Amino acid sequence: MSSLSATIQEIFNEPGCAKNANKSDAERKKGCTKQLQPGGAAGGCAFDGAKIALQPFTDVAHLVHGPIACEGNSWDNRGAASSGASIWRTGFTTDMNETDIVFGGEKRLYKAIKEIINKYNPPAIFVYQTCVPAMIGDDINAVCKAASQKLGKPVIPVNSPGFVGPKNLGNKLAGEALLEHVIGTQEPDYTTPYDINLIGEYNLSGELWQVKPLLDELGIRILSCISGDGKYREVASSHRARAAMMVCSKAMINVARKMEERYGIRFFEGSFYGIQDSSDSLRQIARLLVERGAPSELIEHTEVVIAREEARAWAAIEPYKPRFAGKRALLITGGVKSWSVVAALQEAGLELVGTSVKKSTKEDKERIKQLMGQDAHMIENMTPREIYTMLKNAKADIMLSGGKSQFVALKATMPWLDINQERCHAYMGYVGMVKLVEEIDRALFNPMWEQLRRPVPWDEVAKNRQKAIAQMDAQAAAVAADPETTRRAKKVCFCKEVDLGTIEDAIRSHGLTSVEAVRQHTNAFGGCCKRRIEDILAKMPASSPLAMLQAAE
Amino acid sequence: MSSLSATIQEIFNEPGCAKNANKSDAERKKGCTKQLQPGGAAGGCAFDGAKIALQPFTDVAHLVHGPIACEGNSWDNRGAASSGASIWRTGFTTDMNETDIVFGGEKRLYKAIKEIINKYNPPAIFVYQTCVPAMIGDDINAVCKAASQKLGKPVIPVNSPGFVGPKNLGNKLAGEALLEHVIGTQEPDYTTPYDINLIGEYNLSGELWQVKPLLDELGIRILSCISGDGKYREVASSHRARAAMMVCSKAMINVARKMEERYGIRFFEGSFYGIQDSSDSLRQIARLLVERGAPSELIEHTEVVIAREEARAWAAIEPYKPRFAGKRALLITGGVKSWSVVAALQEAGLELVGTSVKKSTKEDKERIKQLMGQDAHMIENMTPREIYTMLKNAKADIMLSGGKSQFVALKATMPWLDINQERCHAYMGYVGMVKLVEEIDRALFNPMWEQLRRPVPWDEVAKNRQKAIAQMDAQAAAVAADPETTRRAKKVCFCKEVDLGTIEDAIRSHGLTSVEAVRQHTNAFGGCCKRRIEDILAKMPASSPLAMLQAAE
Amino acid sequence: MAIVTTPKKACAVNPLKMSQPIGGAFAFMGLRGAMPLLHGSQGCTSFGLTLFVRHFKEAVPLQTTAMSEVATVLGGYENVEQAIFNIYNRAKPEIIGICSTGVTETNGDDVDGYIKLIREQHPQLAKFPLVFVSTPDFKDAFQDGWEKTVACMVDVLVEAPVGAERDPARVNVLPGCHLTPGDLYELRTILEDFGLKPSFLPDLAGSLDGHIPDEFTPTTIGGIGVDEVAGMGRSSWTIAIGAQMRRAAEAMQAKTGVPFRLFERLCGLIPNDEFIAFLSDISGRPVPAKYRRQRGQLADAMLDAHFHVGGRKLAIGAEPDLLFDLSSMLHEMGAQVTAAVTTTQSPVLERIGTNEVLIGDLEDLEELAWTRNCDLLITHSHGRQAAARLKIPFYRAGFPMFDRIGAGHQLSVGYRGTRDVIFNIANLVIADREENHQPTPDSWRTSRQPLKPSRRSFIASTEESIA
Amino acid sequence: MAIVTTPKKACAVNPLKMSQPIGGAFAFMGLRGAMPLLHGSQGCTSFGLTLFVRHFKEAVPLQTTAMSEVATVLGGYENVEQAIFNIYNRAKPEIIGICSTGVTETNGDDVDGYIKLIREQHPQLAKFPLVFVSTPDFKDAFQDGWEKTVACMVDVLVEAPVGAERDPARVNVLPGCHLTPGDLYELRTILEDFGLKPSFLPDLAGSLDGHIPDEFTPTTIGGIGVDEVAGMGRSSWTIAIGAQMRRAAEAMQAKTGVPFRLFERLCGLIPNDEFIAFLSDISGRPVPAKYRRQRGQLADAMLDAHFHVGGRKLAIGAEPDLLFDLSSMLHEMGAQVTAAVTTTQSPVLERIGTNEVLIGDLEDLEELAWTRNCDLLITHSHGRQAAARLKIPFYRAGFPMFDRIGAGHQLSVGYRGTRDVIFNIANLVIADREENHQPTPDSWRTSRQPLKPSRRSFIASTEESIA
Repeated sequence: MSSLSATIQEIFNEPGCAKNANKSDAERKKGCTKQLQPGGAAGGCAFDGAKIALQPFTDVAHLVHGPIACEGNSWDNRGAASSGASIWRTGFTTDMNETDIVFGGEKRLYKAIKEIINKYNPPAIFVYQTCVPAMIGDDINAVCKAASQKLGKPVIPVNSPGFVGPKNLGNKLAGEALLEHVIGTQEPDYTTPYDINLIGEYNLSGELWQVKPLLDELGIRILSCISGDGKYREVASSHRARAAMMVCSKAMINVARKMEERYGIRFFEGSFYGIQDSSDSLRQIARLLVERGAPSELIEHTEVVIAREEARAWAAIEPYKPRFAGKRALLITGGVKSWSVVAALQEAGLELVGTSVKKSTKEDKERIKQLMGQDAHMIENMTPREIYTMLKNAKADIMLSGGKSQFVALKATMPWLDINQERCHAYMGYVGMVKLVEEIDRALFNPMWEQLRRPVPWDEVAKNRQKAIAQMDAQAAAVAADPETTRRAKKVCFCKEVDLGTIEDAIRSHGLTSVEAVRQHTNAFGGCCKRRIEDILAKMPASSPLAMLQAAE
Repeated sequence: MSSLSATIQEIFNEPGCAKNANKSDAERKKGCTKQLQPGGAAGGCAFDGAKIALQPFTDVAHLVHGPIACEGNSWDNRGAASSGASIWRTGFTTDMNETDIVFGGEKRLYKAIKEIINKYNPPAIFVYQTCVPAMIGDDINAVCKAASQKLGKPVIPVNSPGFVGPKNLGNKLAGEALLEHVIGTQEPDYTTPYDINLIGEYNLSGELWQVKPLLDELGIRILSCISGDGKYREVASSHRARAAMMVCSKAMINVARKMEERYGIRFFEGSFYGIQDSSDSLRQIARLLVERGAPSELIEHTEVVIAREEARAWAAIEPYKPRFAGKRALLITGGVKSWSVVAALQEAGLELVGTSVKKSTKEDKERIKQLMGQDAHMIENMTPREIYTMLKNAKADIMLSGGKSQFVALKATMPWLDINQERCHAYMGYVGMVKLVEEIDRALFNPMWEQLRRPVPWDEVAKNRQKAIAQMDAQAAAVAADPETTRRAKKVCFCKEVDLGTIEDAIRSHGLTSVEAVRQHTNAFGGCCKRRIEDILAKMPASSPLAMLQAAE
Repeated sequence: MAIVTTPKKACAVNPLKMSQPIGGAFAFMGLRGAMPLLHGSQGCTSFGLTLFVRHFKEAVPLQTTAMSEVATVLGGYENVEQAIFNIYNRAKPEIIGICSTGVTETNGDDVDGYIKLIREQHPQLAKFPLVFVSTPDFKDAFQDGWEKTVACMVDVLVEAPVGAERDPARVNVLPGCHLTPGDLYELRTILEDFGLKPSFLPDLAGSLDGHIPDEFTPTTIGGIGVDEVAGMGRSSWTIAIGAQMRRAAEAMQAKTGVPFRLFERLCGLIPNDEFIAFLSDISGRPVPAKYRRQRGQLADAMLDAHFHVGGRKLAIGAEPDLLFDLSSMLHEMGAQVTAAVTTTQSPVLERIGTNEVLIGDLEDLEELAWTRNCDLLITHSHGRQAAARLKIPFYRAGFPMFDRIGAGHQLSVGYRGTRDVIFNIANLVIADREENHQPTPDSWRTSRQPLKPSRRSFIASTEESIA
Repeated sequence: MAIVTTPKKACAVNPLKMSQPIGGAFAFMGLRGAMPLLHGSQGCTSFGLTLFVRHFKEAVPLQTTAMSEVATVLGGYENVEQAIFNIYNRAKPEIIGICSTGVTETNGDDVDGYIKLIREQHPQLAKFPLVFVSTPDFKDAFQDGWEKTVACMVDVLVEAPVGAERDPARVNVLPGCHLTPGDLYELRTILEDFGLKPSFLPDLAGSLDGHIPDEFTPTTIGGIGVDEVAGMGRSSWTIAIGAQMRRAAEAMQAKTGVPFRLFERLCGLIPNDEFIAFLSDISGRPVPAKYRRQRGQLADAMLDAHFHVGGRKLAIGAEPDLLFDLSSMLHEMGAQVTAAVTTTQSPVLERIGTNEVLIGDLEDLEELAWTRNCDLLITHSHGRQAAARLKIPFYRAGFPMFDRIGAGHQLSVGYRGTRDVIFNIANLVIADREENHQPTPDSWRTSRQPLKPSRRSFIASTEESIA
């Protein structure tokens, strides 16, 4: 436990974090996340964060040490894509029972590790600590160490029980596990001056592959992606890269900074969302590689590729711009995306009516101001009810957010697009940007919205009927009790709203000749009356000229 | 037309047909099928028969010349299997319209042939004549001849319009088309002493492939199968076979006989349904081939294969025999199957309670008598209603028939198995026989039947209630009109069958203490009463010892 | 919006169309104790019978006058007479419905004349219900046969009301042939929930919903009775469903004065809003809470499904009313109707939300789906070969559906039916994406989609792959 | 018949089981204006929430006491107090339902004591409905959480009837967690057709059927109200569905004297016969014609489907009541229940028509399905990987179903629901046969089926094929 506390304190001191830099020592000690509010919190725990960060390593067995909740309720729920191995999608858990709680779960954990190696023989096993075994004192570091030695296979403890903090802390604790146990433990078969690491890129919906072809074309090799479509051997030998890109997320800034510190791998924070950002990132990669000794032509080649891809993308987006004119988007997401996606949307011609900055740094906010102007609507914390109201009142034409808030938009019958991890489309790089624009267009102009926003037509019908019934009731009260009354009281409609006498009177006294006229004089309105009124009209004596005149009105 | 009539007459004279042999000249002229009865006929027309016989040629385009009904209502409805080509499953039709009827359809037919060759380029096209163009005098022979010459591709007229007769006539007319236009028009690449033809085998559900591996093992080559999984080139060069088997059907006896006549290919009529028949057929093939010059070891080899396969099959069937003891089957099928399947079922230990002989020859009937004994129940013509009654009265445990009559069995909630062309299982040869036994077992012992045969339980409930209500009504009539009566008349059950007073009286006068006792005395029977009667019992004064005694009954 | 075209081909390949006599016979199957009779050679009946049996998995009554070549030359009077007699004596039907075919129409048989003669010659048949419809195979399609036959039933069987009062609760329903027995059940439930008493003409729900009768009967085992049909003139309203039913509805109005309302579609949110509002209007009853709830569920289903259905390029082949109904609903969900093929003319065709509707066959549909990169195929079961070659998801709709079970219970009307269709189609698309469109490192290697050549030789090129 | 076994594995692979706190929270979602609250770290809630959202495609209310490491050490009173307060003030719920988790149970938090203290300290909460259930993660499974929670609701919320008469038409329904909102709608319709007025506890149909509310609300958007629950003691009968509901039904009887009838299954012909007969009995009404018809349709569906379902070797993984229901129905159709895996103990397990039921995981199910040549897999969506590796058709049943839409409307109860399940499964089998089992010239080359080795390395061997 004490080593975990130390690690957490170290993370809170992260010098690479711009947010931290502005804090007092006392503030810094409290950590970089707000205290969670009971009954008002949302979002995952530290364990969740660690798993998100590491599970995209595709050839590793991910073993969760804890009761069934931690893995049983959550496995196979991420959209990362793999180009080969599939064991990362297999759910492994010790599924601790009551006995384990009483006597400790270390033995079960060791046996579980052994079973996995016997049955599946992966190149490594990541073992995730969770709250309950942490509480009862299971020492997963010790178990993993023993298992590694006895079973001759890397078994990596990931010490990130849920209750130590939120998801983003878990991301960093996952990074610490890599730094301590994995990175630098193996050597690559060969190296090139074009080797880079991508840090914090999870290859959701395969989006990495929207960019990788361009890197391939430039001869740039992804030595290791941490962790999208990654392999254990790659991350273990990632310390030989020449440069690194921290992709669109501060989630693993500790990894990037410490690798720079330890191995001299310079990094930059960049994004592949949007055309400009993609170009900037490619340029930075080329620049860093050239600085570390890659031939300087790389920069020119990169510019050629950028020029070609930008031209293509702009051409593809062009037709949409007039369609998007005046369309307003609301962006509810976190961190870097709060500005990188803003830029992307603006490139497509959309107006941004607001972007959430809940998890954004001061630096992030500066960039938003640059993009959206000084009076940018930066949303600190908006409740679902507020978002719903905003959309219901049509203050925005589309919302882009993560999956959990989608129903706020949909129930307000407003277009919504998933830009977080559960989406099924990939939006990275130039092709991804074009795809995003296509999807926004599809969402905005779906003819469905118009139908869903129409009022229910029966409500109108019902209102009319209420009025009619009220008047009928008043008339009915006047009816006395002789045979003619009975005859006359006979209901004409199935809906029982109009009686024969009322209609006969109306016809007689006003000399009516048409159904329409009868309706006006009796408030009979319905469909079923029509035929029957015609019958009555037919039986009544011919009307006076005055009546004819009236009917012609 | 005159040439068609001549062909039909020739078919009626078929000397290979055992049935024909026993007829007078006059009878023979009337043809080999009963006159169809308006309003009482079933089954396909001659066109249908021709298509059934030829469509299994898989690389041929089958073009139907006629209005939409003939092809539009019927295409892609056969279960023949192909090992390669798929164009046989494509529906081609001239879809004649009113203009064609007025001006003749020959031009459209020619253009259609040309379109097919341009688009699909099959090795041959079979053109089927139908009633309407036959009536208006479209000469498909002439069009096909012209098309063959101009387009350089065999275009074969199949002159078998629906109204000339039933399906079996169509089979033979199809055979005539092959004899006249196809067989002998090409030469095989090579021949062997082991080349045979199979005639009248359509490879339904791929059943030919249940036997072919055995032929392969014996070195016997199917030079041409007419027509299952057949190719145009194979049938065109089929005149070089050394022997032929007419498979389980007299449908194309004219083909077998004329090929013997013209090319000296001896044939026998055999069946691959059932173990004994499969063995017999293999022996006959071997014998005929050896007679035509194949090495005589073939006979020994064949016996070895037969012994092995029979042993395997009997071993597989053995466990079912005790399960089938006393189980009775009803077989409704036609022709050769009326005995070949009988033998197969008897091999499996089933008792046959009847077999239809509607389309069977005298010879067929003789074989049935041999198999089933002199008093075999040979069903000449059974109406669906009679079959239904027979099954409903459980005179049989399972019916085997073609698809159209299945619902007669199913609606009588009796097991049924498809043994005609639409089935999805293959039952040929030794493995097919085992499969048939498995399927019969599965059908017979499906636990579903027991459930479906149970009476609807609510009918029982309803009957009880009727009784109860009648008695209640009688009691209710006695109720007078004072306040206590009103209180007492209050219904105790939701079902409104028992009133409070009745129950109170019963409790008081008989000193009842249990719900069961109250029920016995009041005919209150229902579920909902129970709780309420308990409440009443609780409120009533304690009962006398006599009552206690009664309650204990 | 759409232009209706007919391709100039001499050869129809993989027909979408079926013949109108069996469409007519189908309508007769919705009458109780009916025996439909095709006046033609026995193959005409046999093919139709097989088609119905394979679709419904039910015994289906359908007879033939069994015209031989000779009879064709001499004229069919004797065959018609014998057929009616044999059926009348053996099957003891309540009605016989006769449709002509290509053979007997080419011959010019005057069946109406025959019937008159038969009635004269056989007094026991003088009042026996016999309905004849002229339905030559060489004109029109299945839907037309149904349309004409129902109109004929109205003309022949419905009595002009004399004196009797109209029943305000009674409503006639004239359903198009694109509605399943399941659809008719759903409509009955909805109407009854408004307190209305519907008479369906024809009522396939009563005869072909797949139930188990207590007794064997060679005729239809349910449906609307001839007596009930006769009294339809006393209804207050006629509801016609599908443009094909206008003719029958007009016939009903002309004969009995019952006004009608035509609903061209009942799959989709707005069409059902109109339908429910109409029912509330004519019944004078408020809409039951159930339907408000179902409406909400449909709206929610649309929201969930639009991510998957929106933008899909749809190839659809169906008879006009079904084509109009399904393609409009999917168009309204954001799908693009990229290829549309139908069987016969109809006024609704030009209102389909696409550029062009072809009166053609499944070869046309396949070719268009291929060249235009469609990613969803909707048509009847005969489309299965095309779907396999195109390697796109296949939603079976329409008649026949012989390669799946439960065809009679497929539901597409009402809020609930629309919801089910939407879920089913969206789930097909989702399954297809999972199975066939997972991204790979090469998915975006080139961002340009290859243009597909016309598919002249598509069958040859797939010979190997489809055994 | 079946022996229930638990494999001796240290490591669960591909869990079938989910935790009982979310099963408990799920039950609270069937109350109107409810906010379920998990007493644990925020991840416990977050995972559960995601699971429900992905299944229902709905906003789902679920809160957390957000226990930190420090709070865990000190005890959770403050967190529970704050959570209740925050929810009470912000979401304005009608009830808060609290389930404990592994963390707080390990710690031994006395939540019942906390609640007492909170009520004392805050008079405004003195009568506010708060229900607590103890549901440690390290025991039992999802179904158990539901079972305990509903029993708890009865104990806490139902009032013992004082003096007031029983309403003969009113009926309590206690549905197991294996029933969908669609199932509950169907049951309501059936009960109402007998003139009965059902109260469902819980009523997910009101909250999670996927409808669109007029207003935004952070709590459940429907379900049974606390007031209605309080009055359940005045019903004449309680109908419990699924063996898991016996506990709640007994609690109801003990507290109010309302007798109960337990229906262990409602998928299948005979179970529904009994159900309908019971309803006819307690309502005193004859069975409406509609159900006679539906029964016939089901019988007919069974006939049509038995050709395809009969003899299939079934691998099924589900919680006990769903496992019992579906496997019994399919067993009665002639399928062989060849591999059966479940999550927790239940008295129904030994009555499943198979030799052995395993309390295990999807690895066990996959291994058994592989070695025993199963040809149909039934389990929740997590089975999708196994189905792809096994290359056999996959029918999704149970919770969660996150990779298809419309999960909440999947119907399996009643004659109609059974019919739909049967059609869907049979059609899956048919499609599989067409796509993967067409005969070839080599199909019968050797008639012996190869024995499959145990599947120790099945994942490795399919690494390449599944990207």
